[in-house]
Amino acid sequence: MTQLFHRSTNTLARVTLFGAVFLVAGIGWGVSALLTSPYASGVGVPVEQPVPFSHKHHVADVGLDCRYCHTSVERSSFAGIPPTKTCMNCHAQLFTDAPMLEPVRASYRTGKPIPWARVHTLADFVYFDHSIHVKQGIGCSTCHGRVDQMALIWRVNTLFMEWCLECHRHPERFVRPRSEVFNMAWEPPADQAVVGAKLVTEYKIQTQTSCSICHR
Amino acid sequence: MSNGSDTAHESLHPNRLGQWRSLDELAGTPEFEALLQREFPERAAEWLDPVGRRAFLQLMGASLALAGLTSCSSPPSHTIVPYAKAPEDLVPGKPLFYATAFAQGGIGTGLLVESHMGRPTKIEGNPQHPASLGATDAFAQASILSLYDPDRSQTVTNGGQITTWKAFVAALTSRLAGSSGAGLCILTETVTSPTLAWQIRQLMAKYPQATWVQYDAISRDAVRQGSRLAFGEVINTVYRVERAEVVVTLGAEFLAAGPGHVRYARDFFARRRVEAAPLNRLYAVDSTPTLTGAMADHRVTVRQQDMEAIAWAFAGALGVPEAAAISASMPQAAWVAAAARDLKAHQGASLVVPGDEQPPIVHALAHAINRALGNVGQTVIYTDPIEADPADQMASLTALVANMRAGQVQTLLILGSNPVYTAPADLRFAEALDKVPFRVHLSLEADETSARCQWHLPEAHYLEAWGDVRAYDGTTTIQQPLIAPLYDGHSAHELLAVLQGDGPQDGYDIMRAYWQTRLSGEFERAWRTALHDGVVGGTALPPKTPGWKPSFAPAAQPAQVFEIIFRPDPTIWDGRFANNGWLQELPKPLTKLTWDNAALFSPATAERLGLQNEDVIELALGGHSVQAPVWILPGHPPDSVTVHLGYGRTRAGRAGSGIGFNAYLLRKSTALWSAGGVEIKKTGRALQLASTQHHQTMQGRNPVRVGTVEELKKDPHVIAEMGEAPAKDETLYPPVTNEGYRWGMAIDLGACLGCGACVAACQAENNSPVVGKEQVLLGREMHWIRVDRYYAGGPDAPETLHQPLLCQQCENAPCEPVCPVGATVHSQEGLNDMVYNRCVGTRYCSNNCPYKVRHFNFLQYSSDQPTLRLLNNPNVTVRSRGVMEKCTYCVQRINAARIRSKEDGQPIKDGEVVTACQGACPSQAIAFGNLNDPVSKVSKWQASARNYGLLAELNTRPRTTYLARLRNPNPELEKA
Amino acid sequence: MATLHGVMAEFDAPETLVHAADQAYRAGYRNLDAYSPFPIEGLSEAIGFHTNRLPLLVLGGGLCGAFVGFGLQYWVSVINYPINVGGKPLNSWPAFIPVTFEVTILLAAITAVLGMLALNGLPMPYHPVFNAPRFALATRDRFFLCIEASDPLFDRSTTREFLKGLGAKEVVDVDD
Amino acid sequence: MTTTATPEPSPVIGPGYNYGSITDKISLIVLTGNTPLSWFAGFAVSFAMLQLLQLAVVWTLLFGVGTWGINIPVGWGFAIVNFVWWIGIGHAGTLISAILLLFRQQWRTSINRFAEAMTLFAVSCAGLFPLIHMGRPWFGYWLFPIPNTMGIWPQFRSPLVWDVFAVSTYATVSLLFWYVGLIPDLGTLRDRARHRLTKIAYAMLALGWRGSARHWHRYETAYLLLAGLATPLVISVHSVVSFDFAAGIIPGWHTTIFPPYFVAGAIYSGFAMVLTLMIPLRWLYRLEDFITTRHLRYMANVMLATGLIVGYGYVMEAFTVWYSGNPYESYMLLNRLTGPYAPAYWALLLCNLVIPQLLWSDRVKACVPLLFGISLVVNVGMWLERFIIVITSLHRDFLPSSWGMYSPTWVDWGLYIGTLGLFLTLLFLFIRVLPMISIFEMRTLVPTAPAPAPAPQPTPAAGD
Repeated sequence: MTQLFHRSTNTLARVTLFGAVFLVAGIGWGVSALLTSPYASGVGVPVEQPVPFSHKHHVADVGLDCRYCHTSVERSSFAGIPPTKTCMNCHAQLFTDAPMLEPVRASYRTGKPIPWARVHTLADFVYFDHSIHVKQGIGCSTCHGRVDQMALIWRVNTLFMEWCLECHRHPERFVRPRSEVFNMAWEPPADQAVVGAKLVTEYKIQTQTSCSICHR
Repeated sequence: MSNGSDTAHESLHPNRLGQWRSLDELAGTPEFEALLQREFPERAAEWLDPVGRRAFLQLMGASLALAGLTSCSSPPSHTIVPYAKAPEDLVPGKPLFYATAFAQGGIGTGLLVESHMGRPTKIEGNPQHPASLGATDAFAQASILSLYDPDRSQTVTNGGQITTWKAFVAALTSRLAGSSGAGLCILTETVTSPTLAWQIRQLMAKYPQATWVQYDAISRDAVRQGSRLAFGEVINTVYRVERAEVVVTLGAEFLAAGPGHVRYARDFFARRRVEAAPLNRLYAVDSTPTLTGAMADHRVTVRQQDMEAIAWAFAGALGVPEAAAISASMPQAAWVAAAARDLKAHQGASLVVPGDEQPPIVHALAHAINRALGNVGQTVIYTDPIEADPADQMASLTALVANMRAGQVQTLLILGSNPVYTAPADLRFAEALDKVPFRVHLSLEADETSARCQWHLPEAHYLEAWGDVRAYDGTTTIQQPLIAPLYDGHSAHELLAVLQGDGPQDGYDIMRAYWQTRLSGEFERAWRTALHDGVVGGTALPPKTPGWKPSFAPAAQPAQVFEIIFRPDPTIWDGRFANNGWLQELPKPLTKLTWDNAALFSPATAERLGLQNEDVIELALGGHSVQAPVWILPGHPPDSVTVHLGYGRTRAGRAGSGIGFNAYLLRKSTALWSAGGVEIKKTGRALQLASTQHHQTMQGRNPVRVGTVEELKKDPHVIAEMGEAPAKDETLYPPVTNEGYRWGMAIDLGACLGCGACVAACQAENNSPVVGKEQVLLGREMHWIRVDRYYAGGPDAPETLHQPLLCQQCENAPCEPVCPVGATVHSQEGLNDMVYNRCVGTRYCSNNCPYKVRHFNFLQYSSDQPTLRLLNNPNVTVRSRGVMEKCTYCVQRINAARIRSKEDGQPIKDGEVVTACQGACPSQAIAFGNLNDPVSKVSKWQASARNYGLLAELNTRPRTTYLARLRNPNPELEKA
Repeated sequence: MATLHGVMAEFDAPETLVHAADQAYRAGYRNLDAYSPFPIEGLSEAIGFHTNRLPLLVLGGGLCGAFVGFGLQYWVSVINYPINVGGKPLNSWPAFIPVTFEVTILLAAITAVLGMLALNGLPMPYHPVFNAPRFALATRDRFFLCIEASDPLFDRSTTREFLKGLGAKEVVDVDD
Repeated sequence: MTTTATPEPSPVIGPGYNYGSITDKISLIVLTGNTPLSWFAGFAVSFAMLQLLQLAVVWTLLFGVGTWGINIPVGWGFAIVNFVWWIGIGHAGTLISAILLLFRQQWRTSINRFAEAMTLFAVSCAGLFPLIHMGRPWFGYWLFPIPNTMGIWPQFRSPLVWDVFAVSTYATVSLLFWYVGLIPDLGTLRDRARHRLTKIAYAMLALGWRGSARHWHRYETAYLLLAGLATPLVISVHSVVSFDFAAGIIPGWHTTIFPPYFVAGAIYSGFAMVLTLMIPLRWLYRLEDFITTRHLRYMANVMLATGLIVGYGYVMEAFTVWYSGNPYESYMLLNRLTGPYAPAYWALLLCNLVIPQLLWSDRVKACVPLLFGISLVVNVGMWLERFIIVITSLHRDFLPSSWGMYSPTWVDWGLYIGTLGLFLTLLFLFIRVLPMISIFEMRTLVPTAPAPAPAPQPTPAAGD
């Protein structure tokens, strides 16, 4: 009988078998990496807008409060996108001929709204309510990040369900005094564990992990 | 539901939002885009794209199968469009409520309509309106679907050619220029609208020779004639049911249909609870099964032609002078005597109610009996008629047809009604119509009548137009639009304004013009209050005491012939709702049929004639004949057949055309409600009927428990002992407790009429799809709440029992442990959550549900039809193919209330969360609330001796419990 | 000419092979192996192979499976996302038995197979014995005994003689 | 076990065979140059049926399970019936290989390889149904414990999750068991194949098997261990399948007797299927000497025994109903006996209970065509049993108002016939490219010649 294979095939065979394990593992890792990457979550990807509106300028420099534009954030599930009218309140006087603002003026003239690109969006079957979160001491920056430092807005959080659950399971880690809700610069104090727990009891916050809280 | 907006009466008025004129313009406007973008972010394009529109019932929607519910959120993909100039009163994401009214047969029921971002989405009753008190019927609930019906006519047409309103106005005005109205006729439905009547009177002044004819297919002529026989004038009768301790109905369906039935049901059943002793007692004489009769403590069935004799017998027994000579000799004599004795024993607190479809003489006798019993002023209130002109409609229609045939009608304006389809066959209305040179038809759909008229004008739906209407007691409501007309529609008011020429042309201005002088106090305030409250104060008609001028006498006994009985269809009425999928698929309360009407026979008669269910027979009467499928209905009188009007439409739309048979073809102008001598021939064919319930008896397992007052008095445990429920502590598991709220529901079977308002309300609130006849035949209907109907006792005189069945929210839910992905689990407040987006569709939960209240999207049922999407409740996920769904106690309402309560730091009050079914229920048979609160209504109900859990022996521990049906029989008759 | 792997004797009956292997072992040969078309009672003992660690490995695999199986379910249902399912306790251990059992079996079985292959040094597509001309018959009806050159007592000629003496049909050199 | 103490009329292998001839005869079926026409014919038919499966599956995925006959209340239809039926058939293989091995039943040798292959194919047919019967099959992976961004996991109390684990474990272990059994034979094929490519193909699969004594030793240990593991596994799998029903509360499902009676039923149908396939094959490939009438008789005995256990199951169901006096249970039985699906129930009793009683007679067992017929009947009967369990229990449960009927559509039938096609196609491919009988184990059955006299002690001095 003649040998079918060369001596080296022994090593080859074992290497292949052994390698297969790592190959499978590698693929699995790759897929999960992709699914959690900015490509899927949009985290850290600045979104172009029809008008180069800078939150940084309006919040940090001008010092506008979030609620000046997002009027219904305390009353409704929907924070509200300002009508062009709101822009014109100031820009009827300021930078009245800045070419950058032409789209805004045009919108005001024609009544055709500005089609802003949406940054934070959830699937149709997820029901999020801004008003109650704000009421219960969850600050804007907790979810939206330091908007006052973003020229263009991007997602700082994945908005994955597991991300929501973090806070719904441990509100004490994220809750802040109601007075600080709209404070962009707020950072959890060193003793957040203590303070948070106190606030949770004070604001009667429950850990809401029932499905129907967000899905119906 | 509280009226969410105090200052939002007219934010939708065209003058305030000028750009909201027609849909086409609207679709271009940023406001509307914004609105769409918010509710259907990625679907706006389809709205603007006309070819994107699909068939009403899209059963093979693979297109959407992979869309809809997916598993995770995606990066920013679409734009969001704000307002350029935001409307007042509108907080994005918060619904507003507007008061208006729904009219049927010209008689109104007050509503509060929920509106999301300018889209009316849900109808509730108006608690301040006497005919509603917060409840509605199925028609009102479903009427919102007609608003968005993609088959509604959308353009003015002339001879089939698309043209414009302007062109019509020009044509009409030129035609009538300088005319005295000779040959001009206006054909309307019953008019109670003060403004419309005012406009017509003005027209009559301008065109003295013009004529005005009213015609309703379901007319109340007999009622009016009856009161003429009794009083020599037309009198409107209002019942104070809550004062009646003994009620006798003569073929009356007064709890489930007709003027004020929603209110009557509430008042009647308020006296059916053990708490509210003494209970009232209901005797029913039925010539065809009625829901009212099904609730009776004692019910007899008589053939229609014997109804008069029964009425005389009652009259005789109760000393009505005109009936002194009468001695009852019919088989039911003993029964009548007993009932009569009971009535006598409750003089002034009793009530005899004749059915609207009964002959005038029965009405006259009822008046006489109530008078003899001293009920007038107590349980029976007489007022002036609510109709603007209480004419004899059939007579005037007959005259009109004669004139048309004689060529004396030159211009005919038909407002709303559909006479070509609904007019009695013997009038041959259609061919007479052809003789009229200038025919105009204003209607929601381009229907049978439109097809016979040169001019068809799209009518504005009542949710798009200004108007006013009176309720059963005269109370007037000003109807305000919730949305600008989707399809360039106009109201009857606006059409008449065109005839009038000068004066206001716009619905809003017409209304204000009429009411300007008629509202008490400073006009703007009064106007706003009237709009806000949904009732115009002080418009209820005052009681009056008409003179007693009887002009009737016993007639000869008619020969016994096989008779046919005509009735409006329980869900599509006279046919106007034929294209309304919700009402088509709403099971008819007694037959449980959907999508069809049938010829109803009693079991005995069917057997004698050798008829089976679904056999197709030919019904012939007076030279006309129709082919109809047979349905055997226990409790139907012998030797008669009942057919429901409203089916067999030819131009109703994609959902309503070509289904059922047209019973109008057998109807004679001289015999509107019943006729003798119908011939029945078998055809040998059969037609499958889509019934939602195939087994009518309880098979010895009493899901519906019934007890009499006496039994309950003797032994409070009698109900509980009808089944064996394991004790709470009989378990090896650690007990599950719900801190805070513990939601639960209780349903009073003694108060459930089986009308189906809850089903329609649930469908509207929860975006339930319509699946079509084929799917219903397969057993795939999607109603989250269904009303089971069982028969007990013999087939000819059975006891009819109704049981609404929705998710029982079991504490030991059998559906939950079997779900492999945890798509149905318990919430912290003890709800049996159903997570649509997690469901993979194994259907194991449904198999394991002993109540079978789960429903599965076997195909792509949810419609992607753009207008129908506007109807969706944005707070409830639209379910896609392959997903299980079920009742969640309207968890979206619970969540809204919880958020509200947390924001104002107040716990949710009892009655703050009202489920859709509970809110709609006319008889208040449903209680919902927090079981941790011992004083909540539901806790009290569940503590009642009548309380029991359905299939509790399975230890499912249902959160929804039932209160046993309560009977209050007359001991005298019970013995027999 | 490549180096020598050993000398191989061919027998035509299982009994003769066993006897020969036995003799060779008694004669002090240690690096030897026997080849047969089917397992033969006592052959491996004859060439002095007794120890077998496989069962222990499988036991280990099984235990590991049991732990992982139950651990996963406990963690998911009690620790990670505790939620009320049909009023059952969070740790519904009776309901966790089936999965635990299946995982146990799975890991044990996989260990058994992989362990066997690993200990046997398989896959090994190339092996010197395949150089023996008639070795193909080892998977049909012939029985071979091979004494390897690496054996201290190995001496090409004497070993050949020794094997012939055991009733071998034929003795050949096997190149490495 | 079921081996009766009757004197053996024939051995487990025909006379006159030696290691060589056995090897040649079996390996030649695979290595032959000219494939029998009958093989092509059979393969063509099966492949055609397989296309029907494709159509039905695509149709289902495109339009949804609504194209099936299922509804509310009957949420499960043919899909689950077929699933249970196929899984049941899949039980014969492991049972024969593992349990009979532990019981040292020599006669298993000539049928275990084939039965194991059959198991694999049956399980792959079965595995198809749980996947496509889902409303949204593209989320099927949610039933597996895969870490995900939703932070949620399968619900481990659900029998369906148990199924996932049981069936996938069963498939894996059966595959391993089958492959391990194949390795020495692959070696044989490698050494016997003439064409170089064929040689290399078999060589790679054989992993360089060379029949070393050490290898055999570990090999046998591993094989025995696998058998020891597979035995409880095979019992567990159909028990778990039975839990799908037993864990439900539906009358007709909620029964403690289900696990044993499902396992027995599985073996019953498994053996029936082995017979159904073996009888034509042994005739086709002239294997009467390896698969003797004794094999057939033993398999018949196993069928008879398990059939009786199943019958006992039916009787006990009825008894429990009567003894419990539960109205829902009583109605369930009444409905089976007299309801709209009664014909199916009576047919089931005829197929599974009455006809197999013929197997008491040795004459019947000796008559191969009759045996073949009976095995077919049992296959049908076992399918009907699952139909009865799934459909009649669901279509009338607790509330009369929710009762309904079930009738299959062409898609349902297409899936059933289609999986038969898949099964047969795989089977034909198997018998063409792999030895359908374990060669090396057959060799051990060769009656051993009296041991030859020990060869004379060699003396280093004396040479020849």
